[in-house]
Amino acid sequence: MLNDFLILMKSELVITFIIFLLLFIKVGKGMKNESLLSLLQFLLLANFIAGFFFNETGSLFGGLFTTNALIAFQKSILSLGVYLISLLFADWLKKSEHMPEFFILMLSALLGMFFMISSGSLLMFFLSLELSTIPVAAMTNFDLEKKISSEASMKMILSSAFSSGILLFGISLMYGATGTISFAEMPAMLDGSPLQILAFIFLFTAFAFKLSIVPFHLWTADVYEGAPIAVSSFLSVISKGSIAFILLTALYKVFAPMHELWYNMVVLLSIATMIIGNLFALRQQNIKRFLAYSSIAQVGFILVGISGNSIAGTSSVVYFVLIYVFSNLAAFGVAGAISQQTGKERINDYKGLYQTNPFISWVLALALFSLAGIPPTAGFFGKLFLITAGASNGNYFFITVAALNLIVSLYYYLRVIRAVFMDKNEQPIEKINLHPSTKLGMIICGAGIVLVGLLSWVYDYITALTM
Amino acid sequence: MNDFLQIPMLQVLPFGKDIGWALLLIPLLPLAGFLLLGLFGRKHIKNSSGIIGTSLLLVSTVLSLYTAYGYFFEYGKVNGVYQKLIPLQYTWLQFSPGLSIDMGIILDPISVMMLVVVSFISLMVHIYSLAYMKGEDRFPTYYAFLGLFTFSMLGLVMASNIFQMYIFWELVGISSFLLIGYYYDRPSAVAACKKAFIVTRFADLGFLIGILILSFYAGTLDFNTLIQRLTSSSAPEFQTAVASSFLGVSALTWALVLVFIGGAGKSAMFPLHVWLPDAMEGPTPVSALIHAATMVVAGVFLVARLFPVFSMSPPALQVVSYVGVISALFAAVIACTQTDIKRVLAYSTISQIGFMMFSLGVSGSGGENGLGFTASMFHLFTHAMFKALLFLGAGAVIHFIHSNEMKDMGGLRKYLPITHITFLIACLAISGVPPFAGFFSKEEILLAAYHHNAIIYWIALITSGLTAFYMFRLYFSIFWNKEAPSPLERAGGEVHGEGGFAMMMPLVLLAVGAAVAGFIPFGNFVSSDGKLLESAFHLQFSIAPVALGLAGIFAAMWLYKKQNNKPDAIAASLNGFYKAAYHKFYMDELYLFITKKILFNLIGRPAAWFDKNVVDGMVNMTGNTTQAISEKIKGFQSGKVQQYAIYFLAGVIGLAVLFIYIWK
Amino acid sequence: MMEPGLYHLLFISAALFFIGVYGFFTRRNLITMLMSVELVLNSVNLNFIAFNKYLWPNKLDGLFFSIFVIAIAAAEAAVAIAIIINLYRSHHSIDVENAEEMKF
Amino acid sequence: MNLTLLILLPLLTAVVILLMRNAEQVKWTALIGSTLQFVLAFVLLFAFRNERAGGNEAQMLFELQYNWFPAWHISFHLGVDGISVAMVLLTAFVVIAGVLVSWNVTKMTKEFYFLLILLSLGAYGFFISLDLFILFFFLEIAVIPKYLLIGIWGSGKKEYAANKLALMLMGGSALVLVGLLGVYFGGPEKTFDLLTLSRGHIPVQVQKICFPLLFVGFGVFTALFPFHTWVPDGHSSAPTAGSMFLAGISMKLGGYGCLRVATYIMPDEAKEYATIIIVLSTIAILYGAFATMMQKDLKYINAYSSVSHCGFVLLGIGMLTKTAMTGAVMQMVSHGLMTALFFAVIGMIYERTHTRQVNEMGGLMKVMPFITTVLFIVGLCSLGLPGLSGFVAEMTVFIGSWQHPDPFHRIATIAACISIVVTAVYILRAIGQTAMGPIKEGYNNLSDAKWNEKLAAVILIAGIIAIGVAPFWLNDLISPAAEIIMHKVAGK
Amino acid sequence: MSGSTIIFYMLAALTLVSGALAVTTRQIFRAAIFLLFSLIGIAGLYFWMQYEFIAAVQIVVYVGGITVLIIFSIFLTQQAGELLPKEKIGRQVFSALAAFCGFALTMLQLYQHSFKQTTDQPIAPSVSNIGNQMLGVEDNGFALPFEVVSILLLAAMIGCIVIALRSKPATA
Repeated sequence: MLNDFLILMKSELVITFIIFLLLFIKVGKGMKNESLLSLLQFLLLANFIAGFFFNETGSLFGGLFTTNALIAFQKSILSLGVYLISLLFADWLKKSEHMPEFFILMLSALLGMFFMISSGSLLMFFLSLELSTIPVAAMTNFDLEKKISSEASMKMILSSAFSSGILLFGISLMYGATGTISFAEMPAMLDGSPLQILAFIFLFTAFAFKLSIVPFHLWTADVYEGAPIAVSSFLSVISKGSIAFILLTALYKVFAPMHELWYNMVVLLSIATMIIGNLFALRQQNIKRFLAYSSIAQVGFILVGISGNSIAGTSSVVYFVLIYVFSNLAAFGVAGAISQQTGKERINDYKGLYQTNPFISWVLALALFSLAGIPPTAGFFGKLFLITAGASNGNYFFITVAALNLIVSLYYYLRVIRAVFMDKNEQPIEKINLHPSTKLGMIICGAGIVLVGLLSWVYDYITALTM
Repeated sequence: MNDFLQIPMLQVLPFGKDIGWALLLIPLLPLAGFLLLGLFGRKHIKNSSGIIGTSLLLVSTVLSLYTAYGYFFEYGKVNGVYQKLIPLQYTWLQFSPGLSIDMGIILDPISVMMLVVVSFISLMVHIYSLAYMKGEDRFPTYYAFLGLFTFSMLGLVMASNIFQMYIFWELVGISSFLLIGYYYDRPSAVAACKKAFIVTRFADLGFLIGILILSFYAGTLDFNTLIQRLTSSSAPEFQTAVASSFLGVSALTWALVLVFIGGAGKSAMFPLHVWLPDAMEGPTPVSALIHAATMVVAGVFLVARLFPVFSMSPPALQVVSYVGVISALFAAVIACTQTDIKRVLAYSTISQIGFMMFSLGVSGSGGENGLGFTASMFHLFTHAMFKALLFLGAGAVIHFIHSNEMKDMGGLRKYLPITHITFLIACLAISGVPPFAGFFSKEEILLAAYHHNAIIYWIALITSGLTAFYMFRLYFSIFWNKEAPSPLERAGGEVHGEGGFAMMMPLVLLAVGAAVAGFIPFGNFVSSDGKLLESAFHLQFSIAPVALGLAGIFAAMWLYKKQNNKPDAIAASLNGFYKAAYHKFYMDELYLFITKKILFNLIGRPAAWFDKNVVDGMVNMTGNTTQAISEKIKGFQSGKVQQYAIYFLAGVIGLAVLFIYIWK
Repeated sequence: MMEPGLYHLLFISAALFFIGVYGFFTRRNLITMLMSVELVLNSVNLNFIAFNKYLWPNKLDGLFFSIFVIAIAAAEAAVAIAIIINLYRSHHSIDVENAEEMKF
Repeated sequence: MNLTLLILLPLLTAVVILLMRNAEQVKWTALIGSTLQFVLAFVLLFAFRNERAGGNEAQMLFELQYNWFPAWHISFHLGVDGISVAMVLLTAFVVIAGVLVSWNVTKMTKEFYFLLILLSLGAYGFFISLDLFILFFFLEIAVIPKYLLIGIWGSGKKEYAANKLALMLMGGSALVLVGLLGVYFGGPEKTFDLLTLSRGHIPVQVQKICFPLLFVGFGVFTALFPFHTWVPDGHSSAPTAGSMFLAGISMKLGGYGCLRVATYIMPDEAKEYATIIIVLSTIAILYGAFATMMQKDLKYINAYSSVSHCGFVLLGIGMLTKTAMTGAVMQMVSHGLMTALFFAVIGMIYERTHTRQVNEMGGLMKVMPFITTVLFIVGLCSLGLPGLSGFVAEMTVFIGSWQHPDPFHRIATIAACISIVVTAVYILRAIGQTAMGPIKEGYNNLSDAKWNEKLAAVILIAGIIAIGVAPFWLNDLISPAAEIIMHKVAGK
Repeated sequence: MSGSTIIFYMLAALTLVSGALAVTTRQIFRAAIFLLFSLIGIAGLYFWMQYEFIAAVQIVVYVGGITVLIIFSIFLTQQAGELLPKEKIGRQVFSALAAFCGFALTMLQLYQHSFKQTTDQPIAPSVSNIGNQMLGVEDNGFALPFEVVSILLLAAMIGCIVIALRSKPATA
């Protein structure tokens, strides 16, 4: 039992351990930010690596917690994301007064996500969802001096409270209609009655809210813009990824009997999400806001993959999230580095960036190309597999819409590329001094963007896990 | 790896005498000249380039004569019939089994005859140009182009495959373009060369489509097979070609008429003749070569080459004969009014080619009926001599006087004696005065026309009278008329002679040709069926044409021998007609109208506009619409968290209603 | 009147839920918005307990769920209030319409 | 002959370029790299012919296959037939010439050459891949370098043009993507493998949807009317080498795709849609030609004429006869070489005169005989002069097109034929105004071509003449491959 | 009509009326008090259903905790007696409409649904049962959620501290 407990919950335990370690450090003498950061980076890396060992299938606490190799891998992806965040935003973190608290909150949120991915009942799901949200809402306010940071934080907490209300209402109806909150027992009780549909929709919108699916996405851009970039990137990558993972479980396993319903819904929302995300991204000037909308559009693509309802769907989504971690974090990393040193966040400020900062320009370009799905970057493969998975239903209209949206998205990614590489600027952003670990983070991201796609065994590995 | 480097072996057909390689040298030597002078001429061998080109061509000419001798007198005739021999042939481009473009050499009476004409005239022009073009900046280029032209023309006449002919046909066109545009810094030359190329290109379109039709029905591009299949009325190919029709005209006729359009373009038949007078912008020897003796008769040659097929389609032949005769008359009328001596010659060329053309048109196939064919070829041969001579003579005049205009000339017989004599011979020849060459060939043509079609005969007769008139108008205007101004005044102290040996030798040689070529028993060699054709000479028949010719000459003498105002008076009395003829019956204006107003304004401009505004506009509109929508819907992101929540709930309710009630 | 039962409780809960939602939509004061959320959460709890009691009394899932919801509500309220106070410090107002800097 | 070399060599070159320190090193690396490509392409040609001569009748030679994404049945499957070899050769020609004419690029030299080489990588990969997925992969690889080339090194409305190009091409490839997925899921078995797909039979209702998607998608690349509008802007704004690659290689990707993918694996609908294809391509041919007539800018002239010429490619494909198809491929090769050369010449002229407006030039023959000679040659090739490649290709298309006896095909063919006259008109106008006529003031001291420009021109002219004078080797290369496609179309 | 029924309706009325007033009154303190009443009404309903434990928790956490927290924050942020700004009438109508639609839709589904029911032996919601399950790790044990919530509370606390106790810039 104890062995099981230690092995099956190892990731959660490691994270809890780090949280408490941080607490002790904070409460105790404290450490210099710089060395604490290095320590944390090391620990997070260790956590990431540890994620690949001793992955067994099993469940604990009477089915409330389940895990298997795929879930472990999903957790590894999230750990990787957090590790990269700790690298990329080293500058900002180092200067932050509240770095230990930041990490405590971030790791709590991560822990919440771990529990969420592993959850075996709606209760666990709900609790871990909140665990992964509330600390982030607090983190959003970590730029304490900035008005927009508070505003973002307020919008986030109120929106998410509202969505929690909706979610809970849905759960309660679902509970009433099925008599269970356990994932394992639920499918048997689903009969597709209108009340269940209603409950499902209430429930689903909570996912939709977290994933920023249109029309539940409206908080996203404001929050991303106001939050510190580290938090925005956490929200856009890790939060999203974890929800996508649990959504896969929820739709494919728990709500499998309602497949037809959710398929239509996913298709509808996916189209709306891609289109609206793209349309809004077109006219953004602030890079963070821009990335927010782009991430909304990306979610539309994730939904395309999800609509596949197959093993391929799962593996494509996981694969895409992995790529998305690299790509989006690289983009946020560049935006963060620039914003940290110059305070410039507008795309127009990026004009002529290539003249002064070729390295980060290339990183940004790679990231954006990957987001746009341009080969040979991994994003190409990610998107393609999502679309392929989605195409398995033979819904040509849907696939065509998705493919055409790729063009629109390309347009605005190219806008940034154009500013960076082509436009002239009298006063381009001066040379940015990158923190070594930021640079390391960017290199890792860049390598990830290039290699994850070309090395097909990554995808094979994920497929093997999915089987 | 070896097989790649090997050109597919030349297929040398079993043939009594292996002259294949020698034959191959005939066109390849001028080509070698072109490459040599074109690539290295400007830098390394500038001064000797003329000599190089000329000597290469000399070899070529000797080989041609050798071939002609061999063909006509040694091996060409089997059982009294001249054979079509194909000593060389290899597959150049295989489309499908049976349908391929082959590069080959065909030897038959007309190709051998043309071989001689082309190489000989070309050699004359080469030699002549040594002096005439001396000192030109682009002297090597000139010879390179001449080489290219000769190569193309030789390739054309020896073509064994209709597509091969088309290929060389185009090459001839382009070399003509290059030569006309030789003085590229003169806007008029540029315009002329463009015009020449485009008009002939337009005609070639017909040729091409004609080839396509023929190839489809005959299933081959090879001349021999094609003719074989389309002339035997029992062959299935022939039957389908005749049976299938479009707009009530059989496919065969369509094909032939289209091919003829190609020929008419190159041969400057009405109404595609407009390029030829302008083409006189080229150097004069070039005009002699291309626009008198060789290239322009390519159309005639084409019809002759396909004559067996043409003879299967009377409508096509009718078209040929009427176009020919109309061109002959039309050009002759214009020639009477022109004042630029080269233009007069140009129109005269059109007129003479019209003779050849209608002669073909009125001919039948085989035996006595084939008189028109023989006559046409004969006239082609003689015309090459005297027209080249006329042009070269005109060149000498222009060389001397530095002007093309008649009004600048007069009385030159004193200064240019040799030119004068040779020019006179040529004029007599073209006017059909016995015993010069033109007399014989023209008589045969008129005879053929007489037997076949009265209208054509009478028009031809009148035209031949006109020919004599305008030629002598030219002759008298140049060499007699007013007294020549002192050459010292004209050339600013520098006196040109007649141009020396290089210029005079060709004149003399050609004059000899123009004088005696008529005595060649042409029917012995060239006839529509390869058999011997005895051309009977009917004295009584010759009376009318000769008389008319002499009348023309005397009229010209009366009007132009001395300077007087009779011509002006006549011109004034003919007012409108004269003006129209002087303006070439406004053909150029018509073309200009078609191209500028219709082609450019009604098609080109709308196409460009459509592209810029509609097609491009659609693309831009897509982009702009997207942007506009994006701008329109920005209000949803109002920044108000409560509104977000309302949309949230609305989304929930909307989805619920949709999936519970509507989309079950 | 009818004997009160499941449906009555569901009615109360649903009504309370949408009253809370209405409040959330219309209240401009951030704290009152928060209060509306509390109403929403309470209505949910009521649902859970009612279902648990009338339909599925064999297990205590509903009960436990509502206990945890209460705990979450507390945590959420705490963080929300902290954020609101912080916002008040920077904006000197807790009117939601004064915090609309980021939009479009 | 290992086909991966064709991909690895450009890749290696690109990497080495990135490591170089100064512009000189970069240039020489690129030149050496492209020369090696050139050599490699010829080695491929010889090896191919040797194999064929040795009696190897396999459809594709030098096949190799690695499993790439087994979950999606994607394999890195390479192989060549005659058509691919021809296209590889074309690419090699254009690449080396493009590298040479760009010798004077001073702005961001390293990036410039890097992108050029990357483009060539995409093209090679595209032409030799036998798996539709990697084909698509390489198709898209080639888009972004173009965007950057135009956007950074271009001139005029470069941003607009670059955007338009990238978006339209991506739009095309989006359609291709959907079509490919339709084939994948709707086909007899789930596979992207071209040969497997061609052996099986794709249900007609799938073809009905996928064929137009694929054809139009690829058609955008090859300027299918009315999706050609990126061509004029893109070409005219691109730097010289960019235009050369764009017109010389990139537009061929589409034609190749239409033929190899759309027509080959979906022959039933190819027949159904042939009418539309023919109509559209005939319109493109004529309309492109007439629109060219009104252009004043040399690059626009060539760009619109490319629309017209690429129409022949599609016409040849749409005619569905072996000869026409052979002609289409020949036209791709020929037009690739010719248009690359044309752009190279325009670039050379522009570098000296600083204008591309034909009416601002005149008499350039006097000061730059070499360049104008090249201009003549390329112009003549464009208007289909025998002895140069354009003639051979167009005539093959005509002959092939004419093999249908019905009036519709006939009329289309005749209409296409008309373009040769219009082509003559605009080409001669352009040449007449630039090279001929009295020389304009200020142009008297311009210099003629330098070694690199001469070399580039000579290489391309060699290709043009090699095809024009001896088309049989190209024909021998292409027509067996076209025959296989036609067999499939004929349902044998 | 039994006493229990009367009590039920009274509690229901208390809950809904004070809930409604809590979201409409323009005096913020009154709103808080009405909220309090509403919450108490819900606690009463729990009692009425004989779920005493949860009723107790409700009173302790909500009435004793959250409402107090809210009132404190009102003190911190609001001048007493100040009226809340008026909401826009359009927004009100629209919100009411949306809420009513949602309500109608929900009620429609609820009433049309024929709920299934368990036939198993009920478990009494007694404190001992609750306690056992709360810390149980086997089936029906809620130890894990309990831990999760505790971490959440910890994190929330830390978050609150950082945000609410923000130090003035540049002070140690």
